Amino acid sequence: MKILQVNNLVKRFEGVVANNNITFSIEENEIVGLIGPNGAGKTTLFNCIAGYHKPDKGKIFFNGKDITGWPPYQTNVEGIARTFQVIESGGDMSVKEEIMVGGFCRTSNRYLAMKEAVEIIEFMKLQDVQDMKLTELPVAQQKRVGLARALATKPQLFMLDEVAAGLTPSEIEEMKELIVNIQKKWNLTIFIIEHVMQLVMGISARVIVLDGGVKIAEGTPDEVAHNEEVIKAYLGERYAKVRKG
Amino acid sequence: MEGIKGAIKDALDFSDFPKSERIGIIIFYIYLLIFPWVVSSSFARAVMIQFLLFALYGMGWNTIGGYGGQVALGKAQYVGISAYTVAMMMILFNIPFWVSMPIGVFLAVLWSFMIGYPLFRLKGHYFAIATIAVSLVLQDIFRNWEFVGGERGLSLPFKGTPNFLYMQFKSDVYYYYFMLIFFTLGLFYMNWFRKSRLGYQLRAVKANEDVAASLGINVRWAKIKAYAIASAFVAVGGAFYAVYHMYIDTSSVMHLELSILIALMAMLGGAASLWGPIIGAAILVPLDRYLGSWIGGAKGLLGLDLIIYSIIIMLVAALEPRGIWGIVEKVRAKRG
Amino acid sequence: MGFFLDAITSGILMGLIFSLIALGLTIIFGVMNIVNFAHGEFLMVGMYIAYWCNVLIGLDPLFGLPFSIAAGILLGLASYYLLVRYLLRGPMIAQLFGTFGLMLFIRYLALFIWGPNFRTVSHGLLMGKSMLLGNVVVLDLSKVVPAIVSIIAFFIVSYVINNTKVGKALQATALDAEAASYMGIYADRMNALAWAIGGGTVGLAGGLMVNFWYITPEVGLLFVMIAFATVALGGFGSIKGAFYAGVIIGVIETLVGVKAPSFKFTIVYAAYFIIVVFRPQGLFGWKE
Amino acid sequence: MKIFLRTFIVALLLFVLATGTGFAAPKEVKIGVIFPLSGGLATTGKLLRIGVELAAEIVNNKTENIDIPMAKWEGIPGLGGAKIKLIFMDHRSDPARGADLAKRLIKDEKVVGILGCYNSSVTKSVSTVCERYGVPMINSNSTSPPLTTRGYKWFWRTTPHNVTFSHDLYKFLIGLTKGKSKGVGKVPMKDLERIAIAGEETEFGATGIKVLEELAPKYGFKVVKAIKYRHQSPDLTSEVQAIRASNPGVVAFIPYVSDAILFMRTFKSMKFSPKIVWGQDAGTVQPGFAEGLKKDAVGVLTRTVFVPKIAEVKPVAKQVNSLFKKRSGEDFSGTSARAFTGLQTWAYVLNNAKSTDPKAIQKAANALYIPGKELIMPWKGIKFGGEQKGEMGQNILGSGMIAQWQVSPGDTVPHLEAVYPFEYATAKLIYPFPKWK
Repeated sequence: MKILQVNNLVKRFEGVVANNNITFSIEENEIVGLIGPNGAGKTTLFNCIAGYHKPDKGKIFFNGKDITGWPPYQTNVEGIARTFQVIESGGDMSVKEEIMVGGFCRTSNRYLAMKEAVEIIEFMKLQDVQDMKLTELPVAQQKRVGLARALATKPQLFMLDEVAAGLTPSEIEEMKELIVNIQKKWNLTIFIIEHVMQLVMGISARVIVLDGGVKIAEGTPDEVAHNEEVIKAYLGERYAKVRKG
Repeated sequence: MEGIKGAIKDALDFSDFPKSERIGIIIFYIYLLIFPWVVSSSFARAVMIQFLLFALYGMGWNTIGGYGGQVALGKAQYVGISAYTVAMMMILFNIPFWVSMPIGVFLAVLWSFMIGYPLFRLKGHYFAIATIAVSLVLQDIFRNWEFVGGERGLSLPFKGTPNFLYMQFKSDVYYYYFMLIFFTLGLFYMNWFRKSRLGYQLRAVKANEDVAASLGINVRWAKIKAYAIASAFVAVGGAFYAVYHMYIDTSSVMHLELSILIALMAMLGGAASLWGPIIGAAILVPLDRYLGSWIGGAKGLLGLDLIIYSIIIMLVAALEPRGIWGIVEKVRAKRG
Repeated sequence: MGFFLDAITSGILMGLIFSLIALGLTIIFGVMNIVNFAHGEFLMVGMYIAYWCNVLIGLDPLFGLPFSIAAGILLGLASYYLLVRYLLRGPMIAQLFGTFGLMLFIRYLALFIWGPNFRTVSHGLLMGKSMLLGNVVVLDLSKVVPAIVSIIAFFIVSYVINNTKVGKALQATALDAEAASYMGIYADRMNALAWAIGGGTVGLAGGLMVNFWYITPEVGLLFVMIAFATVALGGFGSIKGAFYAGVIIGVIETLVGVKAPSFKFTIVYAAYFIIVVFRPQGLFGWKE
Repeated sequence: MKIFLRTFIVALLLFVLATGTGFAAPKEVKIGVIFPLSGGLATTGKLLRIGVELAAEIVNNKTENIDIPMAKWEGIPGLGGAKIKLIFMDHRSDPARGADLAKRLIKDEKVVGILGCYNSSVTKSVSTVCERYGVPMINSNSTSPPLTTRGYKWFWRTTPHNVTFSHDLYKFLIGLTKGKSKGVGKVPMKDLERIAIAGEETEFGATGIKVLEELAPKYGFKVVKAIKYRHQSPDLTSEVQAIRASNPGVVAFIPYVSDAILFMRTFKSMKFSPKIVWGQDAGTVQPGFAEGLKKDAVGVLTRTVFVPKIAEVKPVAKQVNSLFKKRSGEDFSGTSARAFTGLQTWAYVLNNAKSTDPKAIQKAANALYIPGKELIMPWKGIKFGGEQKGEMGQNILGSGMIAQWQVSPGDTVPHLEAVYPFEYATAKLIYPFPKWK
């Protein structure tokens, strides 16, 4: 069953076409990567799906339901959770409270929300920081809290936006393992934007490549790795020729 | 039913506060309970009633201003709506206070939903100034509306004292305990509120609206709900004001200065904390009344008390924006 | 018909004063994203300075203007360095209340020093003189000259902002203070400059108003609300916007004033609300 | 040490005996006075305060060459020579603050009665507190008519109110058409018949307009325009344009000082001069009005209750006015004269009541009669009753006056000349209102 179906999505910002006629679909429990050079329109695509931008043209279906143009909180309630590239939350809430906020998406009972939060904290090994404020944590742990609170909303489709950015190689390995475990434990569908090839190529069943707002390739990680268009997009014209030559 | 029981349990449970704070509030509360027997001076009682009233206003404002982080500077209009409702119903239809107050509060909340919807399209400075603009428009309308007495204001008729139905008493003690009851209800409600779903969601909204939306929070609706709760709190105060002073006009119940004071209580005391509005009221109200009558009234010292008042506001705003409770926490953090 | 024309011309003249008052507010907001509640009090101080020049030194209000401007600039700088600089650290609510405290402080200090009674400049070049324009419209000189001075002030300020190095630095700080500081622009000094220009222009407006209006410590509040409405209509941070919006609000105010005098300012507040809700960036604003 | 103690006790005993009526030493009688001592009306408050203090001083100590009986009382004879002790409170024009202060005076200071409040809105909330606690209150300066039609049993008002003053205006205008005024021939009715009214958007202004509108037809006048304007408005051009458009013969306005000055300025700048310009006290009677406008104020009529020139007609007024001038640097104005009279009324009531028990005071007040010659006001006297429907506690012998700002050659600041009642006129009426140069 296709959990997510995007048909000829178009999104313009005063003349700049961020997403140009993008079509793809994602199966349930699949891990799909979304890669492309900076400014390729990856985050814009995410925001259109999650509801932060209203697409100018095209349709988005989630579990068969047309969710084009739905506001972010509705898409979340429907089952789409996402993390943010830049964790900026000047709030005064502790880590446990931040995660509980996610839990409140499904229940109004404080104790239930707290119980679930504790569960996620243990799974994500955040016990020792659970009472500290988000701003007091190192980047890696802030990312994990971002994951944790989005998870607490019990999504079906989990969209990760550069969770590995700024992490050390060992932290990337940990994150890679964590994502796979999360996917298994809550049998989620993962849709991940990532520059760190080691992570995205490692865990993705399929990869979609965007460049200049256009989908230039789709396929298994190694198919994409050898696709001439992709190399050209990343490494520039000359390199692509030399490789083939 | 289970929800209600849980809510009441939450409201009564102050366990997540450190021991010192719990003892402090208990002592303070006992002091409030026995105050009328200990102190007989009516001026001191009037000041305490004013304190309870502004603490109630401050607690209400804390929902939208403190936890929600939206600087609403127009709450006086809701004080006015409920005060005028109670006054008009008593003058025209002789309706007792206990019937007209809930209606007054309901009308205020209804108006807050109608105004809240367009208001919460705005953010930051635009929002703050828009709340002022709306309250001034409403004040002008009431000031020129002959049906509600326009500028002449409304004098509530005498019903002979003491009279529980119309809340008219000779001694201030009844008014004091009326306000104490609502202060207590307000305090327990807020203790539940900050631990409730809406409480958490508002704090998330205050931190970052986009992140909040991604966690399934309808940001605008959460703000409107908090705004409505705040309006209900201040509306209770407005209804009380009408029967306590027996005379209301737009400049006493709907003035911009009242809106600013309502916000100031929580801001100075410590917004987004349960004790903030109470501390703010405990400092500002006596300061205003006692300072006013000692310095303000004395010959030649025109408005000196207000100069001192404004210096305090500036100092707190500049040095510790989280208010006095912020200072307490900073000191405790250093020591702890 | 003349009656209608009369209302519009006096609306425009008064509107130009509103524009001048709003100019300072929009510059400060544009550069620092702070709304200065005490703007009305700067106006009041400007008026008092012009008044005292007239009474003590016998200077006609028109010649007292430099003193009003100087007082406004000093007040702006003092407010920035002594208070506003520290407010920037806090959240938006602290900034709002900080300037609100400043408003109360200046108003009640003036009440304490100069007392509450109403003062008017009793004699002056422009007092009570008026000229007939095509024997239909009565132009009150004590409003015409201030309006002209206001237009001149607008040209000067917009020239400085748009064409001088300092002006461009100011605009850069307005766009993105952080980025501007990477290019060697001291955001702190630019903020102070914004407050100086803001204070100076509103001090000038105060000095001009002394010709046709009385002075009391409590004159500020009404004008700060009109200035808010003007700045919002024109678009926060837009100088051109403040100019046109002031005239529009001046005309609205007088026209409505003829029909329903007691709702004169209600319309202005209502206009602010409607504009901001449906067109947040106002007529020319770019600050979303 | 012991010696010292013993001598001290003996001295104390001697002292007590020496004062004879030691324990029956003349006690004090406390009166609470609530006025706007700070804020916008502080200057008015200062004058009110001096007027009341002067009256208390005259009662408390023997004052020569003042031929009012109370000048020789040295305290209140009816209360064993008790001295009047005044306790001033500042309500800062805020009804809620006034009510709290009233409670404080009644409960804590244990005052015998209250005098006050000048602002009609504050008088309302304070009188409500007095009514609730059964404490007598005398009002000396608020002119809003409904204050005495609320059926309050503990409230009396010495000053005439806007209904009386409005009658005076119309009687004065009718008098003009009959040529009764000094120095002016018969004025045709059609010149004066069209009346325009502008009132401040407050209690004071709104009731003023309503009363003038109701009485106009009774005297054959037509109100062609009635507008309410915003208090402290930065610009009244549109209001004046609206008035001018209705081309009235008579313009009546009900302002406080600031707007009164602005109105006249706008009249001048629009070269608009109706036949009669009349102000309802408050703004147009204050010295600040004449100082602000200088020669432009000449010709403006103002309702008042007192004019220093009354001294030429009433010696008592001259004597007290000289004392007031020594203390305040100004002559009595309608405001301060009425405050003086308010405290004087309190002295008489307490003297007649012979006790500080509220019921006795109530009886004495309701039966009070002070003859006109013992007052500094040009009234027939002070006697409480009712004129309007259901009115009580209103001084029915009070009457208003109309005065005109005139400037004698050589002066720069105009002064007030009495022009109505015609028998008290102290100068020729300037009619019509001078054209603007």
